[in-house]
Amino acid sequence: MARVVLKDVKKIYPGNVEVVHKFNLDIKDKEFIVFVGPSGCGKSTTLRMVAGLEEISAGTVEIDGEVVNDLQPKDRHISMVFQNYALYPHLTVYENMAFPLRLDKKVRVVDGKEQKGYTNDQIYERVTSAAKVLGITQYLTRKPKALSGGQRQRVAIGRAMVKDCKVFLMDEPLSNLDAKLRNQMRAEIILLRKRINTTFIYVTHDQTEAMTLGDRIVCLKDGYIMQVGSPSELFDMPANLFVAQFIGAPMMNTAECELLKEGAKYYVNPFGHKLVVDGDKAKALKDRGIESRKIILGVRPEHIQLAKKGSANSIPVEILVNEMMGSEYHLHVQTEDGTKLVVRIPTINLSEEERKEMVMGSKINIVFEGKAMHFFDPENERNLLVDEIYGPEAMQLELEAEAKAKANAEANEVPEEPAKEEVKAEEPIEEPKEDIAEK
Amino acid sequence: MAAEKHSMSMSKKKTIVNTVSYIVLGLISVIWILPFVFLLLKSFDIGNTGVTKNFIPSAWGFDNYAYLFSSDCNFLQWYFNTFIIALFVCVIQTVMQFMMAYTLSRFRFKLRKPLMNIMLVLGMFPGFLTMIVLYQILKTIGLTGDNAVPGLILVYVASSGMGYYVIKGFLDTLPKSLDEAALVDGANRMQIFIKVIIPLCKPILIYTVLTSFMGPWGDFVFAYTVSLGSQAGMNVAAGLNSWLSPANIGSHFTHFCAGGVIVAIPVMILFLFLQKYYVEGVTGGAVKG
Amino acid sequence: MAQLTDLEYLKLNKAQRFGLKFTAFFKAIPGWFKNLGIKIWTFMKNFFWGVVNFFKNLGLTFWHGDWKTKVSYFVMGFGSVMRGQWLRGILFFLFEVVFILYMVLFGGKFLGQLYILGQNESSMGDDGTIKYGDNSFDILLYGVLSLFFIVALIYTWYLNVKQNKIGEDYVKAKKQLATAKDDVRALVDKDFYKTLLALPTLGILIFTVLPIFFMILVAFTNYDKSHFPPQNLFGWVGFDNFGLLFQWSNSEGASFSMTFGQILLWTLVWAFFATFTNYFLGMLVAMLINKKGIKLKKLWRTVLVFSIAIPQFISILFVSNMFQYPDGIINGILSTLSGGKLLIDFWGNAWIARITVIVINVWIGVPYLMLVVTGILMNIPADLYESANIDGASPWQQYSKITLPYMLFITGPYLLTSFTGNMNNFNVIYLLTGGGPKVQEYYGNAGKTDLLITWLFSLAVNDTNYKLAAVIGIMVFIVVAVLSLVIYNIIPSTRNEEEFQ
Amino acid sequence: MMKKFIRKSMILLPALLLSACNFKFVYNIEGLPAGGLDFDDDIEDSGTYDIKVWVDDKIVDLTKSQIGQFVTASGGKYTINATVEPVDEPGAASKMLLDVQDGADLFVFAQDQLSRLKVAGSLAKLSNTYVDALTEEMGIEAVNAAKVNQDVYAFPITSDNGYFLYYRKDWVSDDAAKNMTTLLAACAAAGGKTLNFEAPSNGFYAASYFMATGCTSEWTLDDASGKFTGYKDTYNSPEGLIAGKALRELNTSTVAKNSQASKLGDTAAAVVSGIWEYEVAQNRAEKNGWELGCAALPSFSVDGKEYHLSSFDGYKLLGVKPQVDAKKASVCRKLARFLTGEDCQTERFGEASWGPTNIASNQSEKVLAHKGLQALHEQHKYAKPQGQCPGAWFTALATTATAIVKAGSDGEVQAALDTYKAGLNDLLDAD
Repeated sequence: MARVVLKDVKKIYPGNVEVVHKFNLDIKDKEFIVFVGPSGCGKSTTLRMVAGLEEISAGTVEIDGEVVNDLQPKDRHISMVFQNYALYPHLTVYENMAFPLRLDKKVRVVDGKEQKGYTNDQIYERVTSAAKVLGITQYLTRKPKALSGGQRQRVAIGRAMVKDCKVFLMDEPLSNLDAKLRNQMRAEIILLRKRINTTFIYVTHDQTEAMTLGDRIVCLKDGYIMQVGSPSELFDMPANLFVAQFIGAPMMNTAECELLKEGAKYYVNPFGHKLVVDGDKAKALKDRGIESRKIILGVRPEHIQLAKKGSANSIPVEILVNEMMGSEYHLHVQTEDGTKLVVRIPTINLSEEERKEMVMGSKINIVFEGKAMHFFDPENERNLLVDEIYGPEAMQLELEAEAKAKANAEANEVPEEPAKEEVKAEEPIEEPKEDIAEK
Repeated sequence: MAAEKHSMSMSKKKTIVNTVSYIVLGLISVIWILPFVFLLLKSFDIGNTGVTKNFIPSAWGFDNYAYLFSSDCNFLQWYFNTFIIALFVCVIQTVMQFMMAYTLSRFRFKLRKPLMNIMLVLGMFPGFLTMIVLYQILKTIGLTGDNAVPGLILVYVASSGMGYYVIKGFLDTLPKSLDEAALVDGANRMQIFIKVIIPLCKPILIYTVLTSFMGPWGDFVFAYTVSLGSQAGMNVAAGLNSWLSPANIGSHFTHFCAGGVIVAIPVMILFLFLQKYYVEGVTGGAVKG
Repeated sequence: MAQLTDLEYLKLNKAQRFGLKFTAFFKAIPGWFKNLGIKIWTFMKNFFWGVVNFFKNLGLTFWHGDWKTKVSYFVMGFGSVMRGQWLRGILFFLFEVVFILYMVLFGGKFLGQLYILGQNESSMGDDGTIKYGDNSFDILLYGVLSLFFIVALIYTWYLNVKQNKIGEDYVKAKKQLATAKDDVRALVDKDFYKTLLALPTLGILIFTVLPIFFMILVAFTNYDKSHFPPQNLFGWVGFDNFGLLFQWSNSEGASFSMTFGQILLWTLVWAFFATFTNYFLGMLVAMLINKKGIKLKKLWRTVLVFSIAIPQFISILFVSNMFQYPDGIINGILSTLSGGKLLIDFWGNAWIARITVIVINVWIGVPYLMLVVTGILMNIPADLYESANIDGASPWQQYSKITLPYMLFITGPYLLTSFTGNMNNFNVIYLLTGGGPKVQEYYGNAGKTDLLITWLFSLAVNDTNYKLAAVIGIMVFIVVAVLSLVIYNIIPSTRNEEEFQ
Repeated sequence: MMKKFIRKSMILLPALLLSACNFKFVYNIEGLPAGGLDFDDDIEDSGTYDIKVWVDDKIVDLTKSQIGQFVTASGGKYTINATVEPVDEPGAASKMLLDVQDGADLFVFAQDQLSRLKVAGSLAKLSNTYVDALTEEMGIEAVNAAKVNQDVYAFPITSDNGYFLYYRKDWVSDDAAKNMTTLLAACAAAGGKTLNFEAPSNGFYAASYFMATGCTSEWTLDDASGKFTGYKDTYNSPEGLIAGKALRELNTSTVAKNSQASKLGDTAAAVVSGIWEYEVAQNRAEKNGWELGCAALPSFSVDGKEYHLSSFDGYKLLGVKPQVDAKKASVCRKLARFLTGEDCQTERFGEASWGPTNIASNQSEKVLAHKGLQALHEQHKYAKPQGQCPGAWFTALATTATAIVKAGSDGEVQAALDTYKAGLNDLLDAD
C-alpha cells in the first residue's frame, strides 16, 4: 500500500565496480512491477537495496514518502520471499510463519486496546488463515526438511504474508522449482496478488513470468534500465534490440540489411530479397521522415508463416532442424545467403503432407508481413520507431547534460538560467518514462 | 563358457582381495589398540612399579588405583582441577569462537580482512615462546600458584578467538539468505545470531565443546609452570608427567598408567558417544582449510 | 621464445610442457619483484598522504570547530556529552581518565625506562637479604603494555575528534544525532560485530599480541642466565643475537649457527615425512575401510578413533616407554622372539630414533587423517569412477588419476597447515624422545631429534637462554611464513572464501 | 546425553570447589619436645611468618612436622604458617628460576643446579658463622658441595646422590663383588644374569672410569655472570686411554648391560645405582626371598694394573631464598639449619632413607645398619665431589663413551677422546 520511488540509485562495490547505474523508477501504489533481465544485470541488487539488504551507494529509495536509505530492513515495512526459500530449518512451518510476528514488538491498537506485539491467539489466527489460503494447513507441524520444493515455497510466501507490509518483494521465487510447478505457482501468485493487494516488486530472469505477472516490466541489462513498460509495450514496441531479443521465445530473428525509401514506399532487402514494408510500420516510418539507411531488421519467429512456392515476397529456405514442440514446430532454417532463422509454425494449420515436408534438408518457403517487422539502428541498436532512449546511452546523455550545465554554470555570471535550460534538454529522456508510468 | 570362467575367477579374486583387506584391517586394529591394552594391563601390575619388558603383570591387583585415591597422592586434587578447568574452558571457549566465527562469516567491515590476516600471522609464532610472559601477566593479576586454576582458564580462553576457522567454515555453508530473511522478518543481528544461527550449529557446537573440553586434559607444560609447585593449582597432565621423571619412574610408572586410564575413560566415553560430530567437524575443518 | 597459444600448448608433450612452465616461472620472477616494488611504493605513498591528511584534518577540524569541539581536543567526550550523546561522551572521558591513572600510577615509570631497561642493580646483603633494584622484565613488559595503551589512546582520541566533527556537521544540517539509546541498539544490530569482537580481540591483544611483541623484543636484548631479572638487569644489544646465526668462522664444532642449520634441516625433513607418511597411509587406511564389500566399517573406524580420544600425553608417554631400551615392552617382545639376541636401542642412535619417531607419528596421526580423508572420499562423485571403469581404468589408475588429484586439490591448504603444524609438533617429539639422543657437537644441549620448537623450549626452560630462544622463535616464524606464502601461491585450491556463500 | 552429563557435572561442581579450597596446609603446633636448636645470631626476629617450602614428595609430611618442632623449640618465639609443597629437585630449580619472588623460601635442589641458582639470585649467601658450624657438623666435603668459588650458598641436606653396587648375594658373593672381572664371571655363572651399569650412555656413570684412573675435568665459573669461562681437562691423557680401554672391555662382556633400570634378582645379578633404588630392591629381595648385598663399586684392571672405580659424591642441598625482610631471612636460615641439623637428618633417614650429611647422624645405629648407606660411605673413599660443570658436559662424555665402546682399536679410543677434548671449547658460554 505504498508508492516506491527510486531516485538516482547506484550500487558501487568495492574496487569501484558500479553494478547499478543511476536507477530511476517510480512504482505506484498497488502496482505489480517485475524486474527482468539476464543474470548479472543488477535486478536482484536493486531489489535488495529496496529491502535494505544491500547498502545504497548513491541516490535515495522512498517507501510511502519516507526515505528509507538509513533504515534497517525491519523498519521498512516490507516482506520478502527468497529464491531458496530461506526457511529456518530448525523451526516448524508454523513457527517459521510466526517468526516475524513474534519478533514484532511494536505498540499497536487492536480492537480499541493498545498492545505490544501480537498475542499468541492473534499469531495463531494469522498463521492459520495464511496457511489455509496457501493450502499448507496440514504441514504446519512439519519441519521444512520434510516438505517438497513447492510446499516450501508456499511456506516462504506464507511467512511473508502474515506480516503487515507496504511492499512485497520477491526475489526469483520460482526459479528453484521445476517447470510444471512453476506454472502452477505463477498462477497462484496472481491470485495471491489479488488477495494481498499491495505493491509488489518481483525479480525474475524468466521473461514468461515477467510477461504474465507484471503490470509493468523493467527490463535490465548490465545495471541499466533497457526499457520500462507494460508487457505488450515491451513485446510490440521494444525500445532496443536487447529488449526485442530478451522478450519473447524463441528469440527474435535479426538480419542486417537496408531500409530503402522509394518514393512513398519503404522496402527492406534481407537475404537478397526485397520486401515491402506496409501497414502501421510504413506509416510510422514515414511520420518520422526516415530516409534510406542501414538497419537491423527484426522479425519474431511467430510472425513468420509458410508460403507457397513462388508466391509474392516468399523466401526459400532450407530446414536445418525441426523441433517438435507438440502444438508447434520450431524450425531452424537457413536462407540462401546463409542467414539462420527460427520459425514457429502452429502444427494445427498444417496438413499431413505439409508435416511430412518439415524434415531436415527439405526446402520450404517462408514469408513475413511488413507489420511484423522491427527496425533497429545498427549503430546504437535503438528501435527506429521508439523515441525513448534507455541504457548506457541515456546515461551518457544525462551526464553530458550535467557536465554542460556545470560548465555553463562556471562560465556564466548568471549560472541559474543555462542550467535550467540544460535540465529542460534532459526532459525528453525522463518524460516518456513518466508517461508510461501514468498510463 | 569362457565368460563364465572369467566371472568365476573375478569372484574368486574378489574373495581373495577381501580376505587380504580384512587381515590388514585386523592387523591395523591390533596395532592401534595394543598400546592401550598394554597400558591397561600395566595399570594392574603390582609386581614391578617401573618400566618392564613384560606386558603381562607379574602380580595383579588394584594397588595402583588405590594409591591414586589415597591421601599419599594428590591425584584427586589434580583431577578435579582439570575437570573444572575443562568445564569452564569448553563453555567460554565455545562462546568466544562462535562470536569470532559469526562475525567474520556474516559481517563485512573495514578491519575484517586485516583482522583475519593478523590472526593468521600470530598463529605462526611458536606458542611456547610466550609462556614466560603469560606467567608474568598472570602473576600480576595474582592467578599463579594456588590460584592457577582460574589463571589457566583465563589463558586457555583468552586467545581462543583465534581458533575460529572450523566454525567459520561451517557458518559459511549456511545460506546467507537465512540471515536476510530474518532481517526482513524484523530480527536484529543479535536475535539472528541467537535464534537462527546458533540452533543450526548443533553439530559444530558439539564438536567445539568436545575439542575444547579435551584440550585442558593434555596440557602438561603450561599448567606445570603456572601452578609453580602448588598442588592446589596443578592439573592432571602435569602431575602425571612428573611421575615419569628419571627419579620417579622406577616407583611411579604403574601409577602413571593407572592415572592415565582414569583420565582417559571419561574423555573416551564422551568421545565415542559424540564421535559423529567430531568426525563432521574434523572433515569440515580440513576441507575448508 | 614466442608466446604459445593455448591450442599449441595442448600439442606439447609432458617434458616440453614442463620446460615451458619452468622457464615461464623464472621469467616471471622479475615481474613479481616489480609488482612488489610497485605495491610497496604505492603503500608508502598512500601511507604518507594518509598521515599528511590525518594531521591536516585534525588541524582543520580544530580550526573550524566550535568551542565544544576545541575543548574535546583536551577533555575527550566533552563535545559528545554537550551534543546529547552522553553515553559515547562518558565512555571517551572514562577512557581518558583510566589512561591518565594508569600512566601516573603504573605504566609511566616502566615506559620511562624502556630505552635502557633499568639501571639499578639488585644488591644482596650478607645477612641473606636482597634489595631488589629495577626489574628489566617488568620494564619491558609493562613498557610495551603502556605503548599499546598509548596507541589505543591516540586512536580513541582520533575517534573522539571525528565524533565531534560529525556532531558539528549534523547539528549544522539539523539532522538527528544518534542518541545513547540508538548507540545501544546499534550494538546489538548494525554494529553487533563490535560487541561480538570486543572480548575475543581484547583477549588476543593481551594474551597473544602483547607476549609475542615482548618476545620479539627480547631477541634484541641479552636476556639469559647471567642477565636474569630480578637479580640482574638485561639490556638492548641490537642485532647481536641474530649475528650468532651467521657465525661460520667458528669451524671447530658446535657453534650456534651450525646447530641451528642442522636442526632446521631435520625439522624440515621431519615435517615432510610426518606430513606425507600420515597423508598417504591415512588415505590408504580410509580407502581400505571404505572399500566396497568391507563390512563392519564403523567398527574399524571406531577402533582408530579410539586413539584420538586419549590425551596425547598419556598415549605418547606410554608408547615412548614401550620403546625403552632395554626394558621396554617392544624390546621384551623382540628379545622373546629372537631368543634374547635382538635388542634395539630405539632412542640411543640418531637415525634409529628419527625413524622410530616418524613411525610412531604414523600411529598418532593416521586416525585423524583417516577421518579427514573419509569425509572427502565420500564427496568424490561416484560417476567419475563409473566412467573411469567404462573407460577401462585399473584400480591403480583410478587412484592416481581420480582419487589422488581430487584429494590433493581439496586438501592442499590442509596439507600446508599440517606441514607447518608438524614443524611445530612439540608434543610428539618432546614426549617421545625429549629431543635426544643428545650430542656434544650441538649447541645448548640439543639432540638429534630436536625440532626447532623443542630446542627453543629447552633453551628457554633448562638454560634460561631467552635471548636465543626468542631468536629461534622468530626464525621459526619466518620459515613458516615464507613456506606458507610460497606454497599458498602454488597450490591450486586457494579458493575465494566467498565462493561458499 | 550431553545434557545429562552437564547436569550431573553441575551437581558435582560445588563439591569439587569445596575440596579445592580445603587444601592449604597451615601449621602452628606447640608443645612438642625441643630439639637441638641453637641460634647463632641475635637479630630480634620473633613474630609470625609465612614460609613456603618445596621438598620432594616423600618428605612433605615429615617436613611439616619438623617445622612444627622448630616452632615448638623456639618456645613461642615464632609462629610459622608453612606451606610445604611436593616439588622434585629439578622442578624446584626451574621454578625458582622462573619466579624467585613467588618461589619457595626454602627448597631442596640437586647440587648441579647450584651455580645457576646462585647467579640468578635464588640463593642467599651464608655467613661465616653458619659456614663454620656446618663445617664442624658435616665436614668440609659436604660444605664444599654447597660452595660456588669461595662462598657457601646452601645447607647440605643429604649426601646420597652418589651411586654404588647392588647385588643378589646368592648369585654374587661379597668377594666376587669387589672386582669387575670376578663380578662379571659370577653374573655369567648365575646363568647369564646381567650387570646393569649405564656407563657408556650416561656421562654421570661414564665418569667413574676416568676419575678412577686419575683424570680430571675442572671448570672455571665466572662468579659474576655465572658463565663457564675455562676448563682444565685431562681426559685425553694416557690415563684417559686406560679408562677408555676398560670401558670398552666392560662392554665386550655379554653380561654387562648398558642400563640403569633395575631388574635386580630377576634378570640382573648386580646393578650400579643410587640410594633411590634401595627401597625397591630391598622389597624385591624380601618378597622373593634372597639377600640383598650392597658394596662399593668394584675395581678393574688394565694392563695388569688395578684401579678402583670412582664415582661422584652427589649432594642435595637446602637453599634459602634471599629475603626482602631481614627478620624473615634470619628465621629462614635458622629453620634451614634446623631442618639440616642432626635430629632432623636422623629422623629423615628413618622415615625416607635420606642419607645424612651430618657426621653425628651418620654415626647413629640405624644409619650404620643401612647397607646402602654403608656401601655409599665405603665408595666415598674413591669418590670425587661433583663440582660445577656445564650440563652439556655430561652429554659430551656420554657421546664419547658411546664412541669408545664402538671403537675397534685403542687408536680409535684415543681419537674419540681427542674429539671430546676438541669439543670442550664449545661447552663454554658464549662471550
